[in-house]
Amino acid sequence: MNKVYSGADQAINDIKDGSTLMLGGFGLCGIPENCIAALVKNGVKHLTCISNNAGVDDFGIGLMLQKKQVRKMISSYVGENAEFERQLLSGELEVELIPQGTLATRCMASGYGLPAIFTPAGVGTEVAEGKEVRIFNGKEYLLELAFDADFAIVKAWKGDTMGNLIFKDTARNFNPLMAMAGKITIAEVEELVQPGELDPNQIHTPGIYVHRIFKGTGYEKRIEQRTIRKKS
Amino acid sequence: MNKVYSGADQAINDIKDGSTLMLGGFGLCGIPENCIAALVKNGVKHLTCISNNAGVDDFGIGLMLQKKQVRKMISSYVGENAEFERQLLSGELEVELIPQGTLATRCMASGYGLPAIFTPAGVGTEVAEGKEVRIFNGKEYLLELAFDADFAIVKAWKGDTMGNLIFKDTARNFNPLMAMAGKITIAEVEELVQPGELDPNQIHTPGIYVHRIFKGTGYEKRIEQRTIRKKS
Amino acid sequence: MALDKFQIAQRIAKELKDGFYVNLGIGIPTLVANYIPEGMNVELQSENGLLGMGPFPFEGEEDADLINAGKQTITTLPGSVFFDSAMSFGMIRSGKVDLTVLGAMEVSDQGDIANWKIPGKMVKGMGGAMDLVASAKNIIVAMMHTNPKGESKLLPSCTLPLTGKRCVKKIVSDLAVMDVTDEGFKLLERAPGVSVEEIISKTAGKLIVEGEIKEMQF
Amino acid sequence: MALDKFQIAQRIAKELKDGFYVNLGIGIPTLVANYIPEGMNVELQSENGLLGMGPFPFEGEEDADLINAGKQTITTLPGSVFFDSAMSFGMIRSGKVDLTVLGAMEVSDQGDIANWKIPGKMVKGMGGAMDLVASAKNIIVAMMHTNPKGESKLLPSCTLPLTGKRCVKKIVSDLAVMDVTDEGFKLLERAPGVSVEEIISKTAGKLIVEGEIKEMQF
Repeated sequence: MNKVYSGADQAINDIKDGSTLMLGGFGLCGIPENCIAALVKNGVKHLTCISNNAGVDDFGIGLMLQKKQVRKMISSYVGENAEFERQLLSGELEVELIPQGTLATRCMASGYGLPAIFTPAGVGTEVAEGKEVRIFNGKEYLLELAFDADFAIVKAWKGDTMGNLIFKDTARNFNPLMAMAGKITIAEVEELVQPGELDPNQIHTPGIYVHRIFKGTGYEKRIEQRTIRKKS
Repeated sequence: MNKVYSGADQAINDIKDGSTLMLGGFGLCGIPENCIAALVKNGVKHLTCISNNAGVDDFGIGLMLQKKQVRKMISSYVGENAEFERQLLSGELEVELIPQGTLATRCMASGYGLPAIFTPAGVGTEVAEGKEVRIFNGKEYLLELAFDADFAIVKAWKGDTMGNLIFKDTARNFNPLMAMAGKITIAEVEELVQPGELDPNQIHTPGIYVHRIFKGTGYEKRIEQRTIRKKS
Repeated sequence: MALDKFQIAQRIAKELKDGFYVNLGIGIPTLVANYIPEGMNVELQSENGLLGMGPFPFEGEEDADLINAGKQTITTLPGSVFFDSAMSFGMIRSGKVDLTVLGAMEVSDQGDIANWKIPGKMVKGMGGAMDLVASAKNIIVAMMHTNPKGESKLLPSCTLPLTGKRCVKKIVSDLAVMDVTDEGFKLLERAPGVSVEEIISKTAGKLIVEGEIKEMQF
Repeated sequence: MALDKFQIAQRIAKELKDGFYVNLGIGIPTLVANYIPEGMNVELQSENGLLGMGPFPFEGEEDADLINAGKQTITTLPGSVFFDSAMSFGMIRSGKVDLTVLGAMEVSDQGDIANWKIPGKMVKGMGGAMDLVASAKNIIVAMMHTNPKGESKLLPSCTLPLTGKRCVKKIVSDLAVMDVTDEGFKLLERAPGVSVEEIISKTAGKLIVEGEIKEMQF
């Protein structure tokens, strides 16, 4: 059972038009750059993308938007993207906005075999429209369903050939949650090692959740908001 | 805000008769030995203990049973304990049996602010009696409520003075889940270090969940089933 | 002749496929690990929080922090992972574990299973069994066909309190291999030297016998 | 004189207590970090997965893998922890974060808050704001008392789509400090040199003024 793929082109090769994809990352931090580039090259269309953000005009999922590959975005925040706005206003693109914690927890619920969660986020707002409200201990909660995707595409720091993954710093974000929610999960990693090289106590995503893994190359890791302080 | 306590006696000092305690561990693996010894010494009574198992006759929670400190056990498996059986049959002790995955997930739900979960475990069995059954995608699930405890008492491998915890091997088990579910969480650790000494990528329980921490001593780490193979 | 427990385990091992993640219960199921074909990649999950379980340790190398769900000292293999009990049952409930093998006191021809409680006896608890049977995609039961009194353990309906409903997919007993279908137990194979008539006579639940029933191959 | 944004942040910092875990929103709330009293232990949570956030990095030390919820490059302090987004909102929902500070477009005298959407304008999304306001034990809103047209942002009820209902506990504006009570906004302090009359005239929602209203101390 070989999970190791030669690269992004091979790993995403069977993704078909109309598929639902989860893409890890928060802003441009921890996004699967190699797979996004391969998807843009491959040209697959009518995608539903579940990702906390939609990239910027010329990076991240923004690159897929430029090529009009995305039919629907499911996100918590989609600012910083003029092409996104244009497509949304023209009706080419559909968007569904979900509170960030709800988005994260619905992914995790899928990987934990929990069909639904109750969350207070959105109670009394338009997010609650059409949803079941239930009171526990005097507080209102919305019923939100777990969600999975045809493919979850994540970026890790280190991985082994059995699919075990370790993430770095805040590049972890949605990646381990989406990794658990993919019918097929594809992981690109900065460093690919042999089984036994990662400390079994320190693995964030067990390989049982990961179906394909490859060593990514040429990470640009673009910074969205470069904030610094002066040395005094 | 000092979370560091001198030892188990001080850390458990304000636990009152009738309290509900969660105790980490699976069998005798990863149990908070120091706190259990301090509870036995302290003599606090009428406790409700939530723990996957009830120890053996002369170790773990078994020591508290000997002193008749426990009114009710909430566990998934309570074998290997003759005194337990005697108290149960005599009506001195009450027991509530919960499927192991349900027990674990109800603790986690508390730490994740999820008031309830849906699980298929126990559907169609006596565990389902009186519980709401709900169908998602054609499959039946039971509604089970999150649960917390007055005190969660856990054992970690390493911890820092801010309460961040790292567990070792299968001694992790219920410990990080219960750590999230305590109104007050007490952690005993084999090694207590200063902030910054633990890798922030590798912490299992963030200190925000931990209220008290101390360096335990004299760990016996008794083995329940010593199984070995011969060198050939 | 009826199989012994090692042969039952050996026959079950033939159901393994390369790349499978497998949870083996206590008793006969544990023995299945000894018959994983050479070169086949099968990862063992232990529900107390380990993927990649290895054999028992050599004497003197036992580690109290490293046990399986049967509380036995064990070892790990390269690529193993530790996790907490919630994630462990998370991967079980979400169907990531390909195969679960466990023992049973009784199985019904509807696929119900009873293996945790005998009325009138001290109840030790269900442990992880109810989670496992309610969640697994594929459950094989390893069991003796009859109890020590010679009574069938494959019944029209279970007499003992259930562990799970309509969940068992396949049974490997000391006498036979059977699928559990919508119509009842379907006899697939018989133990070497055991007659179809003996299997019929020892199966109280509905048993479907169609065509020639071959002997098990090992 | 009305406070500037730095003074608002400075006043909010007086609400911090030793040992607090705090989530600071984008904008004025972020500035609160600059006024944490010397020697007080306050841990900053960033909902993208970090506890123990430090100041911005020195030039040349930025790390693309280390950002806050505003996507700004940051640093960590000793004892920091990284976690995934589900655990991050888990600690928020379970009330482990002691204080949340965020901005608002409008607040009602019932404690409703609107800060994510303006009808007719491109909607960028609520990000984590709905989770934060629905979950936090203690929410302080940092805001200007009026909009650029001089209209009150403290209303009998919000006109914009809500982010959360009955959740705001306290407001620190450029003019005043107010609690949100069951009876409406309760004036606690006024900005130095700002009259109670001015605050009353710029508050459209119900404002309770009892006794002498002192000037804020810094």
